[in-house]
Amino acid sequence: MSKLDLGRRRVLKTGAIAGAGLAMPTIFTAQSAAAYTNEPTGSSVVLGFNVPQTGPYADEGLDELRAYELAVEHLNGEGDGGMMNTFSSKALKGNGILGKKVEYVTGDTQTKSDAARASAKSMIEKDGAVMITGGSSSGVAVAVQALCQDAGVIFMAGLTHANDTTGKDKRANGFRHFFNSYMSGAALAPVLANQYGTDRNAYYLTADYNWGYTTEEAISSATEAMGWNTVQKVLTPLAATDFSSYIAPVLNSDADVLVLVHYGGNMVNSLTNAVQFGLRDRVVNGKNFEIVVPLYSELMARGAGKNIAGIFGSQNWDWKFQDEGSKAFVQSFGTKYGFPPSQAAHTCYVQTLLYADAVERAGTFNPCGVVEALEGFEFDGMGNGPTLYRAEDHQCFKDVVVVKGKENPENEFDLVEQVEITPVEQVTYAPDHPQFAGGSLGACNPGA
Amino acid sequence: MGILEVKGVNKRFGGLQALGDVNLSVKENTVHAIIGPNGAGKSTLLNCLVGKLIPDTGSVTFDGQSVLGRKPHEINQMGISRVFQTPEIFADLTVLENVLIPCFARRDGAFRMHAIEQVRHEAELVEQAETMLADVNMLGKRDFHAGSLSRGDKRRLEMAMCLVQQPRLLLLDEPTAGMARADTNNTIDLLKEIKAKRDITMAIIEHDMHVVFSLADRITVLAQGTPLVEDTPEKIKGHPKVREAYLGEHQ
Amino acid sequence: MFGLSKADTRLFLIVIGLTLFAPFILNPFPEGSELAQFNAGYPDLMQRFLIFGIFAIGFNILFGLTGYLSFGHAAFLGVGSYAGVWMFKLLGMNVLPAILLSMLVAGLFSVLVGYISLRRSGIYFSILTLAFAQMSFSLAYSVLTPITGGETGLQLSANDPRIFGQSITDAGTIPVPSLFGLEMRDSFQLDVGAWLFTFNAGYYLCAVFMVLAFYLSIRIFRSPFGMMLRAVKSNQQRMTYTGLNPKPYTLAAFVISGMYAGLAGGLMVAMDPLAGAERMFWTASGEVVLMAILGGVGTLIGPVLGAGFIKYMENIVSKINDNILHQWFSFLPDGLEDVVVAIIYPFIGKGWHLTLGIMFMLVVIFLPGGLVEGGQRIGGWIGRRFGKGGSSAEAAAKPDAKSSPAE
Amino acid sequence: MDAFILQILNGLDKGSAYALIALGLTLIFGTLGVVNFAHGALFMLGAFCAVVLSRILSIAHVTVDPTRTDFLGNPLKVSTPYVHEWFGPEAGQTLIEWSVPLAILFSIPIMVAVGFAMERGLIKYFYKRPHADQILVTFGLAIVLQEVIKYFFGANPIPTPAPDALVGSFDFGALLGFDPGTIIYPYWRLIYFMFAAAVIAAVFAFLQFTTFGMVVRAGMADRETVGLLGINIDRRFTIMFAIAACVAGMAGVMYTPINSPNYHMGMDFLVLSFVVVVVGGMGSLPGAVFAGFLLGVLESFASMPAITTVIPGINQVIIYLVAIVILLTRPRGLMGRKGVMEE
Repeated sequence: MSKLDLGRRRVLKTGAIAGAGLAMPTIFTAQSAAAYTNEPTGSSVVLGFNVPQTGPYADEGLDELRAYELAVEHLNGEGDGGMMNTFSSKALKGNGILGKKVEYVTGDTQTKSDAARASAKSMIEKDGAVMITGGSSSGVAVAVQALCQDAGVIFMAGLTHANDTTGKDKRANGFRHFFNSYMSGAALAPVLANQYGTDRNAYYLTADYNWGYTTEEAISSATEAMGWNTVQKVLTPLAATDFSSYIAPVLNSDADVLVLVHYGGNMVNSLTNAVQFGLRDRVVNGKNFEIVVPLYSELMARGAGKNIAGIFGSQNWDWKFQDEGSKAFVQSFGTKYGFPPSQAAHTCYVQTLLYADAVERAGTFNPCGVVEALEGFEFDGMGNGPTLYRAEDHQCFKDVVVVKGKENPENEFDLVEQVEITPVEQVTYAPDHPQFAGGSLGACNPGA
Repeated sequence: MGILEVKGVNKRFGGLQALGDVNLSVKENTVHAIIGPNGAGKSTLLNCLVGKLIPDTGSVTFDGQSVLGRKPHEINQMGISRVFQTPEIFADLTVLENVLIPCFARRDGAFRMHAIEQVRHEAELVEQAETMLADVNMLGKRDFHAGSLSRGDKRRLEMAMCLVQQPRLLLLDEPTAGMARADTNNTIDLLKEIKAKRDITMAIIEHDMHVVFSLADRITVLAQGTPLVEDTPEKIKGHPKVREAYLGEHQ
Repeated sequence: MFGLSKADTRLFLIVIGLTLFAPFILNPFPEGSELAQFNAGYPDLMQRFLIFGIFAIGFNILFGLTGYLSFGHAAFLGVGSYAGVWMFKLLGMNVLPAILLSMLVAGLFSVLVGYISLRRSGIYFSILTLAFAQMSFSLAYSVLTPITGGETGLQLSANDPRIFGQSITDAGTIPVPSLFGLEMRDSFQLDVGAWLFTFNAGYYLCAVFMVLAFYLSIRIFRSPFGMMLRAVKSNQQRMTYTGLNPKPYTLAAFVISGMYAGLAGGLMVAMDPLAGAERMFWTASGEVVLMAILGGVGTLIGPVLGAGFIKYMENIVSKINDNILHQWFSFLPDGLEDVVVAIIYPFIGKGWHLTLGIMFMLVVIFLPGGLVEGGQRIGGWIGRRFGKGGSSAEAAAKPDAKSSPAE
Repeated sequence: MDAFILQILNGLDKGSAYALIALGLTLIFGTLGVVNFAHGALFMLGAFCAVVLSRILSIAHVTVDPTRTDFLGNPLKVSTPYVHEWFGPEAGQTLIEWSVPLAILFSIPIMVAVGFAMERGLIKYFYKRPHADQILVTFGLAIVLQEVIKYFFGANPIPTPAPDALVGSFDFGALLGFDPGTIIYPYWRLIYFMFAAAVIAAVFAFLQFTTFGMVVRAGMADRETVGLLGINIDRRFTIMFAIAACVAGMAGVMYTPINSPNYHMGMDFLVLSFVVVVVGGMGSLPGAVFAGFLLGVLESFASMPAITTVIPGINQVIIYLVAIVILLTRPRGLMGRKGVMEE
């Protein structure tokens, strides 16, 4: 296992002061000393990887962490370089960022907004992190994004799918590469209409929190536009583990499609329960009953086992993509860890490279410079085809892939097959789209 | 007119008549014992006096005021203190604190939010409590944990806690139950001493004839929930009905 | 001094000293040294120590004195936080009104919950409080999203009215909480040789509240009211037959501790203006129970130590990753290094829960009185070993050694 | 009406899980006077017995198939479970499929051993300690157990399906004269309910009709007296603890096909099962069982769309609301005894 020398930064950072300081304590306010928060003064720069390490999303968090470690390796010129070789921007040279060696600190979000903020704060206040990234839920992403805005560091969101992250809760210092609820809806609806027909009655079971609300709205409005009818929307508690009492009423409705707006453990359980109740074998109104899961999580889908076979959903990325970027990333990730990466790992890896690249191009770690470099940035070679970081809301626009659970998986990582790639034009929306209204980016905040 | 008047009290538990038409009058400044075989309704009667139970019919007045419908702590504030069969004390507190609490209760009533004042600054009450402890020969143990005391000391402490309130009526619920003869005698002496030192009315519920006859001025015999006779100890001793209902069975 | 006994005054002065100099005490290791990982002297964690200390002190007034084990105390903290953020949104960014309203709202909520829950005792009481807290959490996370922000938490936005302040600063950012212009995040740093100490305005505001809260708690412990509360715990039957009504005493204790929780919630949002629903989840209520028990139930300083211990684990141990381990043990030969790291690895970083669980068990098995007992034992051992004079330095570093038990 | 029947079935099913966990909890409360926060962890350990057994049955030997490649382009490693080789692929596969029912047998000795070790090694030292200490130590133990499981099995749910023969659902609609397909219920959930009923009946019969049970019940009522009679109640309590652990463990095993087990499933159940026990009344076994089913059924009804549209969020809070109402109207829960855990 390769090692990264983490301790040196602090030695170098304070080494110069130490000599003078011994004789006479120097007192200064942090605000006036630096041009922006945590300006790296030594030969290294610290990034903060804030992922869930305990709680239900711990495995997803660990996969994100693996991707971050890989990205740091590549940035520092170790390993095979991964996507740096396929990335359309060639600013990165494998000598760290702006010549400074990349070091990192890790923290545990516990998938709680409070804990995530505490962890991010310690990275900023104690470890001098100049960028925070990670997370695997929208609640955490929004909370940490707001914190980074206040503190004056950049936030590169990890896995977050709710519209709010780049909608009503968007912030100038925050960026999201992952796709969102609206895109899932826009990508899925035509495919569903194509597969299942336009005369369908959909029943929604929705996780009773923000992500659930925005995703339900996105899917229902997109499918209704295709002619589907929404029979019922039922909110299910986050803490629910047994969904039988929510599935049973579906049997008594005239719905012929069940949309499970659930993620993670909720998704595993609700899907398993739905299949137990024989919904897949049902015929309603002369049509086969179908189940849809708008957002796939491969790690969790593994928990649902065979139940996911044939079920439609959307994904940000899948390791079986055959473009050069994806192949390079899967190769170096697989070589290092022995199994293919998840979409969470992918988005985190890409976000890290994008940040590093933006810093190189801006020539500074100053958040305002980075924001400027990322806004409107167009790139390719990162696994999703040509992609735009839109200036208006800091959301990446790229093709969205519609997948379905594989009928006969070859191994435990072979979960889904690609059904269709919805081109970026179809999933693009106006920045002031009603599903995203109500927020403003504000100005970039360099802190200090 | 006694300080405690019980008139026509009835109490049923389901089909069981626990108390049937109980009349009782406890004269001020006397020791009044209530005796009777097991199940005679002694405890039920006591619980009716202190507010734990409410009689179905009848009246209980203390010093001319009805106690019925009042909560135990209100009845205590009227001037009735109670000693339990097994000493009920604050086992986690020190001996001094045990006696201080009734001092506060007497001065401040059932509730007062004195969260900022300090206990040790209440010199007057502390002195009062210490005097009381000295009175029952426990001043030397003032800082002991009450829970660590011997059973006899616990009984003394409980008495001290009751007496420091200067109650007008002290109810004693089998104060010597389960005690060895020596302890029983000590308790009798303690009660005699207490009685000698102050004007106080006592109502004792007791099983032990020895205790009753050493202390009581008047005795009421309860049988099957009804008072059988009420008289002086001397007369009770020879009363045929009593022998039949109580003493006969007791041999 | 301060109307306290000599021992209490000494304890109080030690607590003042520790909070005042915490930025030094918590940063014992020079910047850049291998052990700097264990430094806890950065503003966020120091604030958390104090805030959760306040929370635990308040909880201890209820649990430690009356014995009523509330399993839903986090609800008051959460409600207080929401009230605080709403003050920021509606009125302005001054922290004082927010903190005061937090206490008030938490107090009112605890009157309601306490009035109902205190009709029962023992585990029935615990479950009633748990039920109220869980309902608060569930509703705040879902149905009440318009008021609470739901999953993402209630946060400030540029569109808030802020009648007595600006909605948005001239620089285009959302204003930050401040005390009459002194921003809570303002810090100044002191470089002394290799050491770097951070003094944060928000921390010292918390410190003021914490010292006041601790002082009030000493006063309550030593007051007739405190004695009555211990009487409630000891023997309610005797209490009623002594002419005292336990109900208002317990309710008062419940509300006081609810307001402490509200104060903690208010300070939390004053330091970081976002209120998440998770802080009302049952695990958060359980955490404060654990803090109190771990530190020493019914002791003055115990809950603060318990709070500090758990927060330290959560924030410091969880951040140690395998790279850091490798670096620590890099002096060992390669093979041995890997073995050592492999042994320690499960207990740090993502395994911090495991360490926490083990620590809970060890403390409760070997130190029935909690950390305070541990401190007393160490203090006693040192006292025996080195005689009386030698213990003062150690005692200053270990405040628990000096703590006096409740009685 | 059909919806109503379905929700009763669902409620009974949820109730079975609650009742089984609560039964063990209340046994431990009642007999040992211990607040066991690790009881949920025992349920989780049981579930992982099923996972472990299926892993054991799936132990495979690995061969390299040079004709195929894995995702990195290296030769594919193919693993064949030994049971396939020993019993032939079909019988072997069936054996693996049946790992959950088999795990019942597998889990009994394990859970008894775990319960025994827990009681002898830890819990017995806490009989005389305050409830607060019991909470702290058992909570600590619960964390340790679940972190150990997480260390070996990860945080994600692990699919443990029921045997193919038991997958599918039963159509009550046709049986009861409703439209077919309106009241269908999964076989495994029916099995779970019947299993729970059988276990509950067995525990009750054991306590009711054996001398052992009689002594334990007497011990629950008055521990000291029984101790004075010279009966070694401690040893019996150890056995009771092992039984409680075993009940929780078997409940966990049987639960795995309903929801894929993960390391924190015990904690998810812990709070609810405490509520169930307390609503049922401390120290009352029938109370715990009855409250389990009652809350299960009410929870199911509260999640019907007809009700959630009228009172939004009622499905989130119904259990707690009911708990509050019951505890306020019945001071000691449904069937609690006076003085148990009231201090």
